[in-house]
Amino acid sequence: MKIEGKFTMKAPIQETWDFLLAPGTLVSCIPGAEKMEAVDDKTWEGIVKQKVGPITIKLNFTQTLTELDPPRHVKAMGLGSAVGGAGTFTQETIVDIKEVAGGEVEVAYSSNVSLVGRLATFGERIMRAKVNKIGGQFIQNLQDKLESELGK
Amino acid sequence: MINDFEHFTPKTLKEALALLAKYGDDCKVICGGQSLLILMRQGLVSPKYIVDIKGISELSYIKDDKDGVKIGATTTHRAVEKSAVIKKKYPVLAEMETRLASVQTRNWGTIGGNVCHGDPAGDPVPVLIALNATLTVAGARGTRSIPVENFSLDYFEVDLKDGELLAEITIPPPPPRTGAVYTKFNIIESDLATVSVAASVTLGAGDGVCQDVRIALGAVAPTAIRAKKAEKVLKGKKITDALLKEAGEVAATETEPISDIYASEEYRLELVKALVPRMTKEALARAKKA
Amino acid sequence: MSDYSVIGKRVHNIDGTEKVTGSGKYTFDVVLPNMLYGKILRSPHPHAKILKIDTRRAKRLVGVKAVVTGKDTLGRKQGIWRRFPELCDEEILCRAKVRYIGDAVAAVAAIDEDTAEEALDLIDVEYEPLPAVFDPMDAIKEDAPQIHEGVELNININRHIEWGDVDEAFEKCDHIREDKFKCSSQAHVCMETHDAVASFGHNGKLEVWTSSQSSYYIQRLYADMLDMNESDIRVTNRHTGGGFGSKFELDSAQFCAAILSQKLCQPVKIVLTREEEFTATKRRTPMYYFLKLGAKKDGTMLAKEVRVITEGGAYTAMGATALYLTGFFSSFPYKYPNYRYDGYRVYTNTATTSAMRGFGAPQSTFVGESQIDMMAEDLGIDPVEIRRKNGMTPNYEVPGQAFIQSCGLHQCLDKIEEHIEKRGKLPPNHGIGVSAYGFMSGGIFNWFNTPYAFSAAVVRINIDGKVDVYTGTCDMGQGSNTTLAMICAEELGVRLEDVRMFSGDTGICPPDLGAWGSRQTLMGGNAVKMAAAECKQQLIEFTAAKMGVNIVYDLDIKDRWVHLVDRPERGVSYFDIVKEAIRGKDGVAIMGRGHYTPHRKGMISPAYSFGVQAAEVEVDPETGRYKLVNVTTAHESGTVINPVGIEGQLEGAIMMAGGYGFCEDQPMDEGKILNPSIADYKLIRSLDMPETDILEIDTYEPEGPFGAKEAGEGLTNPTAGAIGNAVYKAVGVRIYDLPITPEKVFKALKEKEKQQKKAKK
Amino acid sequence: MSYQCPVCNKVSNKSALDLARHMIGRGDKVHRDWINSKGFKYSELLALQFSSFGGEGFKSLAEVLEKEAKVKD
Amino acid sequence: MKKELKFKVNGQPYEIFVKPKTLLVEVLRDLVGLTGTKRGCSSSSCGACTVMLDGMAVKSCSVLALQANGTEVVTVEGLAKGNELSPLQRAFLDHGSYQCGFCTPGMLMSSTALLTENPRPTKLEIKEGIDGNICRCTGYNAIVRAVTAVVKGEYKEAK
Repeated sequence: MKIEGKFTMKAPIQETWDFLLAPGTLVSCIPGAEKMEAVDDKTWEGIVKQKVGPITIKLNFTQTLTELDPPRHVKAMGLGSAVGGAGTFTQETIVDIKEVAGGEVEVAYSSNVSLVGRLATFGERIMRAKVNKIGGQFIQNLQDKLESELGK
Repeated sequence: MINDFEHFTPKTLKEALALLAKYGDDCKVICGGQSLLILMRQGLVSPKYIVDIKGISELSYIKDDKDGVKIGATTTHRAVEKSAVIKKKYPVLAEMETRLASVQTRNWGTIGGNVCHGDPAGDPVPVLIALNATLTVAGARGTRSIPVENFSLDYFEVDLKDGELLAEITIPPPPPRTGAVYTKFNIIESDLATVSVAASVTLGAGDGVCQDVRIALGAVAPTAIRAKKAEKVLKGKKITDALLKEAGEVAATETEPISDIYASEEYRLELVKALVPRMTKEALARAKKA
Repeated sequence: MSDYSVIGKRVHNIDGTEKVTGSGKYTFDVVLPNMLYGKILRSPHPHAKILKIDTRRAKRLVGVKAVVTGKDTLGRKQGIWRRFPELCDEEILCRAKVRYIGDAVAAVAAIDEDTAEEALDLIDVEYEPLPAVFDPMDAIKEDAPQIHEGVELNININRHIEWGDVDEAFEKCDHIREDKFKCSSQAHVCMETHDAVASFGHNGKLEVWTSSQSSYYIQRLYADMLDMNESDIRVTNRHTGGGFGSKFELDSAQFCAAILSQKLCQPVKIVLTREEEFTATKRRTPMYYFLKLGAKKDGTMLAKEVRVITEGGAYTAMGATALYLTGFFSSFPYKYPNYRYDGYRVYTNTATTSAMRGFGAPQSTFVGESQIDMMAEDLGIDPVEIRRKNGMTPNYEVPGQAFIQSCGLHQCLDKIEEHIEKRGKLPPNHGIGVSAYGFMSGGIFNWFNTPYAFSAAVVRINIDGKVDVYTGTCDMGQGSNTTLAMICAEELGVRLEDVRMFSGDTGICPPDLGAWGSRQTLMGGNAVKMAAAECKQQLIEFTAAKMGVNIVYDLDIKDRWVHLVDRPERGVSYFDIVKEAIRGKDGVAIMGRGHYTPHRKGMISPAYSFGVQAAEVEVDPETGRYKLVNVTTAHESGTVINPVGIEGQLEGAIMMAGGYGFCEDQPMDEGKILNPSIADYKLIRSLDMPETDILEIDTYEPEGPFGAKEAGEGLTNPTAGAIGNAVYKAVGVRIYDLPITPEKVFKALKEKEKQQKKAKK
Repeated sequence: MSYQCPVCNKVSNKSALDLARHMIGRGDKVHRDWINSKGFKYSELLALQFSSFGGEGFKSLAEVLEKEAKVKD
Repeated sequence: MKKELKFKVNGQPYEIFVKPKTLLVEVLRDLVGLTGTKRGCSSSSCGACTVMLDGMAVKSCSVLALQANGTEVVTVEGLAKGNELSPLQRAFLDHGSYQCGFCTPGMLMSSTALLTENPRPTKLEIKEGIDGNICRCTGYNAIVRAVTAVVKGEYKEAK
């Protein structure tokens, strides 16, 4: 399940990049993230909690920056395995930044979320809707953060 | 595999609320369990405590009084389906029940459980919205009322706070010259809805003008929704085919359907456009006869 | 013909009372002393290397008795196409690599199912995910990941069938059509999931109870995989809760239960969950079909060329047969003078596709019958007429392939034409679609490499005159035990209640290839008939001697009465003769042996059945939703042995084949089946089931027992095509890919509207 | 006139084209290797066959077999 | 942890201690030992586990065993009176309303419950009554014919 889009905002590219890469920015955008801690400068670990109605899923979550091409391109891989073995959750996020006219930057993102295991096979209807929502929320959080910090 | 849990069988609403207050997040309420047990078997829900309200007889009733008909939350689907009062006053509700899952599920499952499950494709909620029903929620600090259309919040999430229980569904007496209908579109007859539509039309005395209309849609948004803009198209007017078509188009703009293995987003929109006029027209025909 | 005393009568299935009282024991119900329960850990990845499996945590769980992985096996690869070692490609418990989501990697035996399931979560498997490919059209590209080592373009098998000169014939055609179709997958959805109770004893012998369609195959495949003697393995098939093609290959439940039991010398029971049943057992083969059909103006079809690329999934299984049969049945039931077929089965990282009721023919019939209707329309010919013009007739030879003796296709066409005429003018948005089909009565080619006869039976008459039939055939619900008992009773001249069946138990029954390919009635039936005849001969010889009858008289037995054919009142009781004959033979029960292997019957099958089906639908043009109103079938299956059984086969086939046309599908995302539960996998229920009418046509098949041939799978072939044609007749849109969902109909209607508007401008 | 498979000695008494079908159809390593040794690419012949009507994939191999596999009766 | 379950199965009283998570079908099959009741799915979809609980058809895989406390359960084993099959059982035999037989106990319980509740159902009502049960073999029509025959009085109740 892939979510793509882009937005533009008024900010210098280097600042945008620095903020994006600042410890914790990306992980803090993951909906339901709790206690995310840096393992090294590219890896964070913690717990992500998700709720779909009566189902509460607790994931041991690791996020790693796998591709870095400052100040334009970053790829982050998130891997979560459900506590209790109900399945795993992967999220691949790519953010590309480029400068456009008028001191603005365009932030293009794509986020591909997939579920493996029991979580995935249970109720396609519920999970698909929910996963789409999580992906959308992640991007929304990112955009909000960037805009509130930099786009003033 | 279902995890072990502790099982409580309160005999009164009060006892049940006390248990809920005590165990909070760690407990789940079961009644018919037709939805919850499936989740528990998958290991997706594993509560430590289960408060089983199936045995609370004070919550199982269908009463007809001046405020309308009151249905206790633990009333089974089958009891609703067979109730003479409901067949007479709200035939649409009984008709909806006959198409809800299977006889076995209706015999054990309850209307309250269904409403609280918050499935956007569930059958009762759109009908209850069209009938302008109100829910009574009981909590440790007393009860509160909430219109059914505001009760569902998100996929499988409803407006029940910790320690609260759905106690009763109240359906107001239908105004004269009112007709209501429900249909669900699906591939297999008894299946969950791909799209569902409930409509209720009230005609003004003598003039054939649509005095009130309520249109509710299921499975096209995170919750069952009321298509208020579409209602506006029709309200206060003499309903024509052209207006109905417009209402269908408008209703489609009020939805946010998803694509899944049963139908694409676009197809769901087309179904709304086709079914809203069709069902509203049927409701109108019923209103004329009423 | 009507002087049969058992055949053709409406009887209760001989296991009927067990089934209506719930006392019949299925493998699912088997409980043995000291028995453990097993569960299987499966790959969540469509394609990955297994780097490491750590079972230590699982083994420490209280209640867990054993955990096994591929390392505990001999590492052999199984396949049912045993003649071709390169096609035996499935390890069952994978050692180095997994090839689809659901491939087994480990198995646990524990004191109960819950503990075993809990232990699965404690097995740590380290995978290295590999690039995966899911669509056969992608898998045959040069740069696609290779699923099996050394298999170029992931092409598992290719098949070619050709006769006449196709290229030359096309040049003579007045009209040529080229069309593309796509056929979907389908799950068997047997009500009893795959299960097995395996008990390996300290004596080195393995006993297995399992839900299966061929005990002999399972026994032989076990012997291969476990390196044991066939005779040290006893496979018993009790009541089987449905098969439909899914239960005659060695499956993960059977194999893992045996491996675990070998390790522990304790019985182990494994029952697959419904989810495993959907994701980790085999399924119907999805196919891409490219068809070229050429005809003269008058509707005579001169040439057909067919190309097929099938989604094989991870392993070969019976896919090779499906590939061959879809190619052969693409020519059915018509007399194409020139025909060419090229079929490719392609490995993909999806669940393996294999045998399912109809075995490639429902696909070829859907596409072929859709295209013939289009051809008929192009040429302005009635659909029934074009089929009549080209349809097969008795004693027709499919050039170089097969010889068809009995064939009632033309009578079926007449009956269906009558039915359509009788229906008269249809209400708006109704349409009737026609579809014709043929099917085989058991296959001939011995890819399994069995040295045994294809079917064998032993009949024994006990002192009380009761008859025991021992046969390796398997009754999976289709009623073969009843049919075979009726054949035995008729041949021997006793009543049905005198016959007791022992079937599907390799410990006591002679080998039989089992219940697949519609072979039981003809092949199993011939073997039983021969064995019964041998018994009868002994009784008649004894009676002739005892009565001292004139040598010119013939004797026969009917309804327990041994008598002179020409003077039926002169005779003796069958029971008395049996008693005396056994006494006269020094106390040895009367025994007869029978066997059947087809000879000189071409490459495909000894006999073929035919039929024509008409489906009526009602379409809602505003939504595309349609209802199956009525399905009427004219069919012939030779002499009808068991009429109740045939009705059941026919109506059941409509449920399954109608589902294939209407709603059944296995959509996937990255190799993951998205609807692995009965809640999400849509199949026809009672409210969706159309009215069904049966028009029986009388034929007689010289090769079959009492003139009988198949009536099980062929009936699954026509329905999807008939539905497609009916939708077209109703609202004028053609759907090229299965299933024909309302959404597809709706979109096609919109497209048609758009085209019409454009044309007006 | 008959033709004999240079790999497994199967005899076709129809035509070189028929033998080409056999060789490509059998498709195991030994048959593949022989085909490849004649300057073909086995997978290309297959691709030709499944990508178009007309049996083109067999024809070029048949030409070679016409010369190399003919057996005089 | 275990709690007491007191109920009657086919007229016979039972007192059994079960874990709260135990499903009714598990008690019937594993503890009472009545294996006629089958299981075919884990999503309340197939109906193979249908039994009658206080006269109503329910899916015993979707009822907690403890919820059956104080009730009377009838399974397929309870349909025949001694040696005499029930009218529906006989009608199923005559009409070939079963093939593999795995869904048959559930089908019989659904149709028995239907006729208990409504002795004169229409054809549509019969179809509705068994719509919660999947049969992969027969195509349902033979089952509908059998129930119809009982409705028409072709099979008398055994005394």
